[in-house]
Amino acid sequence: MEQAVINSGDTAWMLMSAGLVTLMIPGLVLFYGGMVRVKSVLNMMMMSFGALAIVFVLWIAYGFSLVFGDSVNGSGLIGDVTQFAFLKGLDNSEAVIGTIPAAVFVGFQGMFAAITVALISGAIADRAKFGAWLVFAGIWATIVYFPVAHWVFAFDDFVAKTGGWIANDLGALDFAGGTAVHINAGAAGLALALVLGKRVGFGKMPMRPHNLPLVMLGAGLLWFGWFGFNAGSAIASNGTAGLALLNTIGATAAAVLAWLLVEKMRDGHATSLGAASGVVAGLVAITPACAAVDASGALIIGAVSGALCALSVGLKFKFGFDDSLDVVAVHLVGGIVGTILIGFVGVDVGLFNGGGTEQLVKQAIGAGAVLAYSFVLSYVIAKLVDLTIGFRISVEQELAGIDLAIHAERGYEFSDNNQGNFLASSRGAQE
Amino acid sequence: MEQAVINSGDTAWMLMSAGLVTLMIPGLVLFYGGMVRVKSVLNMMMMSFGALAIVFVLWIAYGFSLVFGDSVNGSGLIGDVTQFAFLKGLDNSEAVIGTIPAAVFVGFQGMFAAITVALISGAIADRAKFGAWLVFAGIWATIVYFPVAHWVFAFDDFVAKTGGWIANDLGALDFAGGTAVHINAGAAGLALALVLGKRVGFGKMPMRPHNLPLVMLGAGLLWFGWFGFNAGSAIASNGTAGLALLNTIGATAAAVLAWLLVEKMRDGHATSLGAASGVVAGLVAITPACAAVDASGALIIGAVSGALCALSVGLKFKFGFDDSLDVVAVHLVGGIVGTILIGFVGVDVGLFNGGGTEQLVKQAIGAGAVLAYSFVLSYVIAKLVDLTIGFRISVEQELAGIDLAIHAERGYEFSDNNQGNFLASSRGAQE
Amino acid sequence: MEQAVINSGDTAWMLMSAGLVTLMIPGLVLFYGGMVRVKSVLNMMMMSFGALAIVFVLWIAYGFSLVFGDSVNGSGLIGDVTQFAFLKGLDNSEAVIGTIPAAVFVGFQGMFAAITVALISGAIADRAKFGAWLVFAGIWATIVYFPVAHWVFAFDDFVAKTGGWIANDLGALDFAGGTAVHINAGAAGLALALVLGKRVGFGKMPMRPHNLPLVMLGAGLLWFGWFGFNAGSAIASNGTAGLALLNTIGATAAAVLAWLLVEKMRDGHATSLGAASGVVAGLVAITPACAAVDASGALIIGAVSGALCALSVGLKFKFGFDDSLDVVAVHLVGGIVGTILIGFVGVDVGLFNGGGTEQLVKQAIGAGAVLAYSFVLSYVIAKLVDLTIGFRISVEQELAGIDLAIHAERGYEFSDNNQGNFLASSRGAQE
Amino acid sequence: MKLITAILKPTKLDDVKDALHAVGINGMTVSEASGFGRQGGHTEVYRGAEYTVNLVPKIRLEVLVDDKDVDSVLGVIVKSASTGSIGDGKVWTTPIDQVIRVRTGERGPEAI
Amino acid sequence: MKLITAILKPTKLDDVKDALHAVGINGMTVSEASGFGRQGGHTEVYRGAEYTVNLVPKIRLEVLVDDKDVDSVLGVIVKSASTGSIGDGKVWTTPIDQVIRVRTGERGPEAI
Amino acid sequence: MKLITAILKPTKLDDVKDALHAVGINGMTVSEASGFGRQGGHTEVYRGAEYTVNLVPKIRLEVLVDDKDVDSVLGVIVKSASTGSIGDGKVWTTPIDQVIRVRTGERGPEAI
Ligand SMILES: Nc1ncnc2c1ncn2[C@@H]1O[C@H](COP(=O)(O)OP(=O)(O)O)[C@@H](O)[C@H]1O
Ligand SMILES: Nc1ncnc2c1ncn2[C@@H]1O[C@H](COP(=O)(O)OP(=O)(O)O)[C@@H](O)[C@H]1O
Ligand SMILES: Nc1ncnc2c1ncn2[C@@H]1O[C@H](COP(=O)(O)OP(=O)(O)O)[C@@H](O)[C@H]1O
Repeated sequence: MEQAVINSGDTAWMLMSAGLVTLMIPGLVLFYGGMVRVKSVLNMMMMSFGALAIVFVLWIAYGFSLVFGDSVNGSGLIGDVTQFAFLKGLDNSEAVIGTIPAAVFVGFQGMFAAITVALISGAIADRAKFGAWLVFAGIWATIVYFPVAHWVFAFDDFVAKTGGWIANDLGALDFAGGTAVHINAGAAGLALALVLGKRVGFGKMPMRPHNLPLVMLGAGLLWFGWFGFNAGSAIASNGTAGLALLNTIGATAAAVLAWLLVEKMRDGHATSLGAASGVVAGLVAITPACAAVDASGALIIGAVSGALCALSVGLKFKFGFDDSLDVVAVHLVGGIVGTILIGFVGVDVGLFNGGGTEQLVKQAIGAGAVLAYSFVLSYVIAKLVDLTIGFRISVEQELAGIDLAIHAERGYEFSDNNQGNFLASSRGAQE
Repeated sequence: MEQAVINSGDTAWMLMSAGLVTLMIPGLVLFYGGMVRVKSVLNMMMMSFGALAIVFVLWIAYGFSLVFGDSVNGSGLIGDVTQFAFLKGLDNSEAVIGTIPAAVFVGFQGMFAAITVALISGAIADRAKFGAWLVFAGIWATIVYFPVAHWVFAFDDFVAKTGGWIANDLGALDFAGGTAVHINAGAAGLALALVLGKRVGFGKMPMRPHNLPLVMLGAGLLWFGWFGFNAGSAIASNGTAGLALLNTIGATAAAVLAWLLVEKMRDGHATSLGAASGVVAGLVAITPACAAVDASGALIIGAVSGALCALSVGLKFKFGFDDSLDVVAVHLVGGIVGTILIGFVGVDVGLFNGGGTEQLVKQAIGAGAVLAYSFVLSYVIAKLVDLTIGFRISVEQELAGIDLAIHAERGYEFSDNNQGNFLASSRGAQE
Repeated sequence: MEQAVINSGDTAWMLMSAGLVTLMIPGLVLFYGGMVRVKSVLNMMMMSFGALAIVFVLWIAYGFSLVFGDSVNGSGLIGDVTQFAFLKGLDNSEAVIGTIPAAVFVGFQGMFAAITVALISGAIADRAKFGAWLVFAGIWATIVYFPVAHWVFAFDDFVAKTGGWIANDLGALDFAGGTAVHINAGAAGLALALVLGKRVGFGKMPMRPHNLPLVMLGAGLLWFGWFGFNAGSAIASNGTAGLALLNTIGATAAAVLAWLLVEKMRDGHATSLGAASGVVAGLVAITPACAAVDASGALIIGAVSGALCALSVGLKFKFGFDDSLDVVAVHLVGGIVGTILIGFVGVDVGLFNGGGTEQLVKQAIGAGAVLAYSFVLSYVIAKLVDLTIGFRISVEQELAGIDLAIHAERGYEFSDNNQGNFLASSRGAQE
Repeated sequence: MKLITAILKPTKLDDVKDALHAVGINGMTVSEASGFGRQGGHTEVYRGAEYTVNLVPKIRLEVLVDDKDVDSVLGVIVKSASTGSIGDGKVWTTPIDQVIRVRTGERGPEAI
Repeated sequence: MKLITAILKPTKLDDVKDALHAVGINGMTVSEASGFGRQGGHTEVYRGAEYTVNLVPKIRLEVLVDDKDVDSVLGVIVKSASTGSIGDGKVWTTPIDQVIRVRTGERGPEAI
Repeated sequence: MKLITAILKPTKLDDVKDALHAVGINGMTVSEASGFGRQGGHTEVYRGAEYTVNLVPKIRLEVLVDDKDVDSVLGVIVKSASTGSIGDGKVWTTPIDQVIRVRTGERGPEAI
């Protein structure tokens, strides 16, 4: 890390981007929380808040170091855990990375880790023990996310001298995390859905979203936060950030139209859940590509992703895995669409855009490697958690509702009538 | 467009402003969605999301060019549609407009178009065919918004050599869109309300808001987003942006107090819907004026707008047009108040502030021109849509609720009891 | 105030910070509004919106001057009320404070005043006359907040030549308002809870939150807005802001874990209300300390605050004061924790960090002075309001619900069945 | 005295209320329900999957009436609630032993 | 056996529940309703427009009781629910043929 | 004719519905309620304070049946609703004088 000079404009944008990426957690919490049944909304929300809390503490302790420390033996596989343990040398107002304060870079990247873990929780709505989820989140961040983020996000000579193999050796393009975040979380979601099994009633009851206005708001907040995610990945306030921002709007607009069109043709009506899902499908697909394509390319990526993700939501019924909130159909499929389409429409490098097939092959290798690594490791971790402390709540708890069973709360108390009566004045006071 | 140098500070603020303006869509979605009855909340939200999606795609295709291309024949009426078609030359990381990346300017201004269209939908809650609305949105953006935005926002020698007549020839002041956005949307809303006619039960049933906490949150998000709208219209991170921001708070605070006072005196109680409406009334009125007045001027504009808009919400009952969510009373009235009051309290130019009546006349001409153009064209477009594909759903659909009838969804499922049972495993999977 | 040059990067971040701090009002409105019973949600929200409106108008009129004007007689107690009355000389695009436009600084600091007042309202949920609350808000801002903010935030030679005693003479560290905002609001909340007395049923009925998803979202928005509050308090886009941001995430993550752990051990389950409260407890405690500690220090402050605040929520039952939404347990306790712990873990100055007890003593004096001043004055103001216009609604109104009784509204209308029928077409139209 | 209970389509509540008003009935209790009967539920497609919804929203209306008014009130309800399409609902009557007005303690027909 | 049905003001539910407890009634079912009667609805002004609200929220309370307890329970309910102001509600009794406790299958008075 | 009213655990609604379907009952009305009985409510701890919740959510199911079907329907409901644990609910029957199908105006058993 060079002792360079801070650029106040770059810093302003990155401070804001770190904030925006943090806001994606509440956005996700609404998007997911509104989509489950009323009896699970709080647990759904808690899984994201809990993941954020635990992952960020690990990030400070050793995560940043594993991702951005010098690659162990120059292997490109994992960073040096001791180099920045507890942010040694970075958590003060003088340290600089690139043209911004080191602390801002640490915060920004740390929220990527938190969000990736939180995304996974959509696959296991309504049925996971909260403690087991937190344990899984901590282990998964450590042995899946941190290595993969090193592969993809650690460029040589940026934070440390040597970085990850996908970024530096392979040269696959992934501007903001199509592989490291979305394919990674999508593959893990699939693994978890398989390990935990189906919810009672899956495939028999429709289990419709209990609060679609929250889902719409969640999609809106995610979109807003995603500007930080994508345009912030320029780690500067410049033309690259500007292009990323524009494409993040264009692709999403196209994806919404495509999703709604598929619904209208297939089901006869365009739904609000479709609009919200289209937003996320567009955002996911443009994530790796937002700095590699022009506005027309962004429209294409968005439209393809919107349509393909819309068609994928039925797969879980066909193949019988209960990916409750479509983490696979949206994040895995959308992430692959965006990563691969760079090979077709990427400016200069895409097959349709003056390039050959070279970049396309690199993109496929990058996507495949992350997918395989994540799926296998996630399955193993989840199985181990399940075999030791148990990952799933009991059927009775699931039927009664996980909110009440595990958190002793109901999401809403719209009537004052089922309020109870105090027994003792307070146990808290006696401590 | 000059090949100038990017200023990272200006860029940071404009990246953020583009994000903030995007967030106004979720804000509006809550503000409007919470205000309708429970059976229409999703349709209300979909109208904004749908408008955003369709308008932004058109914006990329030809909208930006119509607004910011060289004025055809130097007429000041409309930009050259070919100049920036599909953002030719702007959608890369090198292009610059002013001191910021071209892509950021494109994204920022594109959201103005989307929001203006979305605002209109408040006038036709509960009763418009979704497809017809999307068609209207696309046509209206093309032949109403794009020309008017050219008139008001295209300054000579900023993006292109020649711009619009209101900005350059007339010299009316409209910093962030009192005419182009609010008077424009308000007049269109009135036209649409007249074409579509009243809802079943209008004037007989009160049709109270179904979710006032969402309305309050929506107003809060709109306020936050409006900082980007107003202070971002400086297209720089400077003193003008700072003044716009301060006035955007001051005017809104005053408008809330004025609206609540009118309610307390007229109805006997100050309502939360009044507080939320006051927020928006203040924001609308300060939009054109935020860089032209001092803090005291902002308080005056806010207070006048809050009071007048509050008194205007009854007009629809008196004159019998079903402007369901008061687009006229808030955006048309508020937009006129702000635009005209510049002629009174504008620093240096206002009648009460050292200026003569000259500016006042210019303001009135600008406001009147946009109002007339928008109302007439909007009425014609809406009528044509109605005569061809039909603009309104059937009475049965309206009674059953547009959400269920058109989108096959209910906003909320707070009870698990009216969930159904699956028949086939999935049709989606068969594709 | 020097006529310095504007730095566009600093300005960009401070424009954004002013926006973020404004967003804390909607965040608070959800956090508080979701926590009350369904019959009081709107009143709870109105108290914050109303406080913002009234306090900001006063801020423009004389508040800024009282806080940032030259200290009267150099006493360090209060600023010169005439110096910047109605923002004389500051509300134009040329005026500069530090390296940013004066207007931005005014807006940013004004929202601190508004938020501090809004925080207090959590102590008197369900039972305060709205008009009396507004009167209290205006008086309290004037004679409690403005002086205390002068003590803490007015540094010599920043805006004016001479500033407040805590900042300049005592030298207690309070980066973003642990004393001036949180201890201040917490002490006032305690005073108000004592003056207004307990709600009907307090200690007998549990009065559980009616909408926990809103509480979670509120906590999320508060967190996001708090980045502006804390990192914005650098009044620049630099390394200090960066460190503040990072610590604002770290402490909050630790506080969530600590709160949930206490709950799990004490009650047997970790709740979503606990997670949301943990977020706020962490944010409060790191506020004074965010630029004075490193990442490990932030984790410690967060964890201690999360645990202590969680243990404090029972105090109100034990001592019998109805601090309805735990303003004391979270803001007073959390504010004290953060302010005092600087004396232990502050880099260079903390007892455990190379410093002696000197800073610790200063911190204790600062905290104690604000606590005492605020509690006594708040109690007196509240008593006077109660004795003159009456502060509390009637028991019947409280039982029926304050929303309906005072604001003539219900938060939600999820059924169309209790809609009424119009009598006259409209009274509003007759004006 | 009898209790008349009617399960109705929610959109017909206003009509029934007005019709009852017109014949001098000025007391009733309304609550929400859902139900199914011959209409059996309907098929919906959502997110590409097909299923039947078998409980559709209904309104339950209860009116206490004097024995002599039963038939006329039944007639008014059936007439004003009917749309002729499936799912229009049911009306039934139950014998009541005693009615008390809480406010006054009056009993029997005067309490209605 | 009889079923006592009471339509009450929501704010009185707690009092009635406690009063019933006190006389040894330890089973009841509660649901939400709205209604109008002699109180006729009230006038509201909202956003400058005036209208009547004619359905006000009520609570429906149901208690199964043995024949011998009917009168005393009725008395307790009326007493504890009354505020003396309009809209206090109604209480009525219906004959019941059979009661079964689901858990045990017990029938008749022991099942209550 | 009789009206069978059942207060059930919400999680058993689907089972009961299916069981009734199986014996040819194709009409019913469902609404939400809460109640307490011998189960008495349970103790909860929240935010460090302990209290009892005495109204727990229940489902109210109503089925109109012909006199001859009463016993078999009662049997089906009790069997399919029972979990053997406290709070399983109650079922009772009320005599009905008249039933009308709104759509057709049919009366009596054919109207069910
Ligand atoms: N046997 C029954 N017992 C109780 N309620 C019934 C019964 N049959 C129908 N209902 C109620 O009446 C409503 C309308 O019944 P349905 O048979 O669909 O209409 P129709 O009588 O017009 O054919 C149902 O939704 C249900 O609430
Ligand atoms: N005839 C009736 N049938 C059914 N419910 C009634 C009837 N009259 C009154 N109610 C119920 O009782 C409630 C109180 O009745 P109301 O006449 O207003 O009170 P009061 O008996 O004190 O004059 C009403 O809101 C309604 O729910
Ligand atoms: N006397 C009663 N009157 C009306 N409803 C009752 C009565 N007793 C019980 N219930 C209803 O039945 C439900 C279950 O009753 P409970 O006594 O707890 O179960 P169990 O019969 O299994 O002991 C209660 O929640 C309540 O809704």
